[in-house]
Amino acid sequence: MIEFYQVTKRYPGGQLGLDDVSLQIPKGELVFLTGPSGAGKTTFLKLIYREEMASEGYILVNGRNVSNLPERKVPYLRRTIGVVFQSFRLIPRKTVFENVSYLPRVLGLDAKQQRKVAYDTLRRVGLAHRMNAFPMQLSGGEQQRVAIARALINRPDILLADEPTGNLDPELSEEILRLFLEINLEGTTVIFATHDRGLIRRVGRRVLTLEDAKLRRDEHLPGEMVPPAPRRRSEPEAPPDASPEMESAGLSEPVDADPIGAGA
Amino acid sequence: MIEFYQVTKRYPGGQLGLDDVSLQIPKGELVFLTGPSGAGKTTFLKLIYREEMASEGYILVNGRNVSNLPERKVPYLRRTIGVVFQSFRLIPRKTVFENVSYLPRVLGLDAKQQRKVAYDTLRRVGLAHRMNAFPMQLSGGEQQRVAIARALINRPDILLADEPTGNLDPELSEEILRLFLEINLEGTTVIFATHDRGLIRRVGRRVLTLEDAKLRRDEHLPGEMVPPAPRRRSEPEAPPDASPEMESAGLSEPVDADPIGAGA
Amino acid sequence: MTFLQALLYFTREASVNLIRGWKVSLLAILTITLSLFLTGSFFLVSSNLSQLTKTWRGESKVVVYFAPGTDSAARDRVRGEIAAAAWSGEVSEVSPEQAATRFRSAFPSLEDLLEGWGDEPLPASLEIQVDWSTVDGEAMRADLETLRTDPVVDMVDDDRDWLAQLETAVLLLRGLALVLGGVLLLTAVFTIASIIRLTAYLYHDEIAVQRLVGATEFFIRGPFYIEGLLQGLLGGTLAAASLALGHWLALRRGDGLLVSVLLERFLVPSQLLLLVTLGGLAGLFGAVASLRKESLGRTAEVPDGGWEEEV
Amino acid sequence: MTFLQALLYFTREASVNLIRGWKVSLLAILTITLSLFLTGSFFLVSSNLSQLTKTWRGESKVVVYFAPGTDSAARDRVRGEIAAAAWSGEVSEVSPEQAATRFRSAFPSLEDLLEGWGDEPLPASLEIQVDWSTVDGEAMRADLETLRTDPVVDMVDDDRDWLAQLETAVLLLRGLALVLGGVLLLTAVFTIASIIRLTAYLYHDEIAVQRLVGATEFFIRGPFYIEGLLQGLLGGTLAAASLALGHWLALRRGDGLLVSVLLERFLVPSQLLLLVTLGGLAGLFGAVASLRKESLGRTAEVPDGGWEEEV
Ligand SMILES: Nc1ncnc2c1ncn2[C@@H]1O[C@H](COP(=O)(O)OP(=O)(O)OP(=O)(O)O)[C@@H](O)[C@H]1O
Ligand SMILES: Nc1ncnc2c1ncn2[C@@H]1O[C@H](COP(=O)(O)OP(=O)(O)OP(=O)(O)O)[C@@H](O)[C@H]1O
Ligand SMILES: [Mg+2]
Ligand SMILES: [Mg+2]
Repeated sequence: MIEFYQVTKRYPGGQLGLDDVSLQIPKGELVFLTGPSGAGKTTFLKLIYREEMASEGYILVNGRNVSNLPERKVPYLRRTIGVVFQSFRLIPRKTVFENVSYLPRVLGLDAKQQRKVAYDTLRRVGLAHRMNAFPMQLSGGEQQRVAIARALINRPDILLADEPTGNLDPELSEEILRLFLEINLEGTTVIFATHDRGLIRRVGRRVLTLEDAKLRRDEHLPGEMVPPAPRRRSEPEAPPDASPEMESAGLSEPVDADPIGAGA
Repeated sequence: MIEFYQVTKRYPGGQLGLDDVSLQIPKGELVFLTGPSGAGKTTFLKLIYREEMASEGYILVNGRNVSNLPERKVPYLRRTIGVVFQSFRLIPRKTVFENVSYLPRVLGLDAKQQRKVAYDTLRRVGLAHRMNAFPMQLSGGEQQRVAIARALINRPDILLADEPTGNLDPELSEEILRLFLEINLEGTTVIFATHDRGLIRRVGRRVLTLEDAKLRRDEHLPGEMVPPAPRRRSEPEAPPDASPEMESAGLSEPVDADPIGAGA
Repeated sequence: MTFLQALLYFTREASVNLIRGWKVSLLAILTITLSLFLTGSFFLVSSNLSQLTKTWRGESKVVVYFAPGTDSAARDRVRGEIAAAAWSGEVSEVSPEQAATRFRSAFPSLEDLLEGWGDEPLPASLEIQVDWSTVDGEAMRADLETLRTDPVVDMVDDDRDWLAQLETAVLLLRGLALVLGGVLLLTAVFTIASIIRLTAYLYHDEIAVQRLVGATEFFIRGPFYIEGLLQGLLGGTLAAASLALGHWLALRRGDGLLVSVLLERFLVPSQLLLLVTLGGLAGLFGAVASLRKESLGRTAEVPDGGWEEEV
Repeated sequence: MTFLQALLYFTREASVNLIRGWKVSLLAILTITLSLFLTGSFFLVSSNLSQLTKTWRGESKVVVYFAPGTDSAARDRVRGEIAAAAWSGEVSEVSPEQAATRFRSAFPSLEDLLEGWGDEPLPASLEIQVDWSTVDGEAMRADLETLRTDPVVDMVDDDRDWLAQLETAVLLLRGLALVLGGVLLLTAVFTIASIIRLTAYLYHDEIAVQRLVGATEFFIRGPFYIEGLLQGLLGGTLAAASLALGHWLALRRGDGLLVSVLLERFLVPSQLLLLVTLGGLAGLFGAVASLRKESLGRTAEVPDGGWEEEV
């Protein structure tokens, strides 16, 4: 449950990021966030995971006021929120695997589990074969998918995706969208900021439209696409396409050959 | 004129960026470059402005072999090429104005001319009012437009745009496309890498499709849109919307109120 | 995760980062090495110098001249009194004959002078070695004053001139050692902290990302602290090694008074250990100082004029 | 663009960068200040010390004792010979009466000794001040040997012991000055270069972008060179100012021999200027060293293991 009460964000310098926005997003919903460049989408998301603080009004996330959350509790808020940043924000000194498995590592998962969960998640975005590359060695779209994998790895309660398909081709965008729908079906609240009206049109759902920092429209659109069935983990899958990374990770159970599980 | 002769690019580590690509792009053409994520689009562009060197084959730009261009001549090649980088690559310590007018400054344009040309170009992407902001203070789409303005400012012979509308809303994307068409009509060769099939469909033109580092298709598509007439600079325009930046820049001639000249 | 596991994790992370960013690390380590090498050389030279002053001090003595004709019982009494004093070292008696012999060898041309004086041309005296480094100056001065009033004592010569000069030299050396040593140490610590802080600036964005994905400060800083510590320890070890090498080379090649006086003995192991520890502590301190929360701006995308500004 | 225009542009860019990145700049400048302050203090103290040794040296003398009964003509001849020698300074004659007076004041208890000797109990002598800093030791030694064979000369006492000790002290100080001064200077230059190089790492991406949009090396490096130069000059100036302040404070507060001996005179303006220049040069050198083309990888997006690797 995410609640905004008359939230205004003024940046130092006077720029308005968000202007008197009030709304509620119930738990488990998938919401699209759209609006022209500079409308305040990123600002809206930043306020939720407290990269920025509201200048006025207050924001509740799962009933907690994030504005007056003490500094040392902020990490725990953020652990429940997966964020796909608009500019990716991968750590250049860490490999794809290390970037993706950073939070599990911090949470104390053992090395084998880390490898497994990182491999699984990377496979879902079609990047398991680039696990040991550094971000700078990836194409723009590949970096974006690493960012997506990192946001998903901890099965967050809330997923904030800021333009997560801006560097992806239509097929991959569709697959990422399906992935988000799946995750949403598993109970995660998803806020999906995007300019891609095609995507929104295909799925339908609730659409928030920001413009000039104000919430202009909050509407429900019908979709063209049938939502996917929830992925069943125990389902028998195709034989693995024998990746060396996977073998070195000590994984031996059957894995999905379909890179992002779109066939589910 | 850009010519590729059996060009292969292998990255250290063995990753194939481009595989045996041969093609010619005549002077003054506008070409779309498309293909799935990781297909080699960015690699293709990097080879032209020599951020990367071909592993095999050779590349001629305006008849010059860029692969064996001596190091100290590379800057002069690059000055004739405007590049919109996929990751923007703005200089964080410099303001929008300074980022955009960097090349004119290096080329020795006097301060007044710099201001004028930077202001003009920023106006064309709708960002004249953010001239004194730093890149980090802009939204993703705004940063992308600064990158576009920087690529255009020197009226380059060749314009390489790597996913220049990935962070823009459909209206702005369309306007940027129009801008590129205009610039193309003024004689600039444009290579426009994009995933946005809608854009391609609207304009038509030649489309290069890369896949798995190989050139899969090289076809001409008919477009839906009528190409814009070349912008006439002397045309009487609407009154300026009195921006303080403009006044401080000492500009007094009438300027276009339409932010990116889409009304032309 | 237990604390030990966390420490293990930090160390692994830190080592990987050290190796991946080896250029920056090398620069940092070498600067640390240089700072500590400088400090170490200084202590090496100054400990040798203080050895030298100790030798000088050891050479000084107090001479008590007896009045002519003092009998051996009185002389023994005085000698006993002196030997009982806390400040006195070895006491030796110079008989009138020995004094004459010395006079002759010091001023051969004046030899005939002595002839005219009869049996005891020069007075007997006591020479007392004084270990100035352990002496209580006040007590000694008082004792000497008492001695001067003794009827059998003719004169007490306590090398005052030479001692004043020595005192000056020692004071100079001590002062230099204190000032320079202090300044050097401060410089080393400050330099190391600056270097580590600069490298932390380099990783500013990385730290911001770690915060944004929900890592606690403990986990973000741990690896950086250990990285600073490791850099400092490596720098200290390198400094100790270069000192040893430099010392060996200087002794092997250099000759003459200078080398032997300045470099005669090397630092003792505990001093070397101190150097390494110092490096480690400075590195750790630098990392801690440079990662103070305020210094790294919690939001990476909102600096006021570039990444290096605080918001 | 003329070279002058370019220089102007570089300076403007460099100043703006210094101010925008003031935290990093401040850190760099302070480290430079510290390095140069250390070097400067060292030269301050060592120049005062060398002044002191000059004074010590000035106090030493050669004494020529005449044989008893030498007449004044012979004494004047010897005196003339000595005065003609290049190594001799002021020459003063000590008559037998003066010698006796001195003896009495030095050894009051032995006064009656002199009584028994008649008219000239002690020989006449010549005391020659020697400026050891300008003396040709070999020539002097030879001259003294000749003097010794002169029939009217009884003995030549050239303070050999005291001089040997002085020589040692001077040698020590010189050696220390050379070694420490050299090491300090090297450290300062290396530290400054490291600092500037680290800041250049910070701007690695910025430099890569400038290359990618078609700037020539001249234009990319100019501002960085000037930035290094400015940082160095600022650091040098701050160091000179802190030295002056420190000196003033020490003289005002501190008392006693130590301060007056170590800090009596301040550096002369040309030395201060040298310090500032040194800072500037080191900063420039650091910038040049750190911007060597190879060190910054021409392509920003293709490092092998993070931005800090070369391709
Ligand atoms: N740190 C900042 N300082 C000042 N102004 C800012 C800052 N961040 C964003 N802004 C301004 O706030 C407004 C909203 O920015 P925001 O990033 O939320 O837009 P957005 O909807 O995400 O746009 P885009 O689609 O281009 O990413 C913009 O005008 C932007 O210039
Ligand atoms: N520096 C590098 N080192 C190693 N491999 C690289 C490097 N840069 C790119 N690659 C690889 O080369 C292939 C092509 O990359 P490129 O960036 O050209 O793709 P792209 O078509 O631009 O993709 P996108 O649409 O995702 O930006 C990718 O598989 C990528 O992982
Ligand atoms: Mg945004
Ligand atoms: Mg690309």
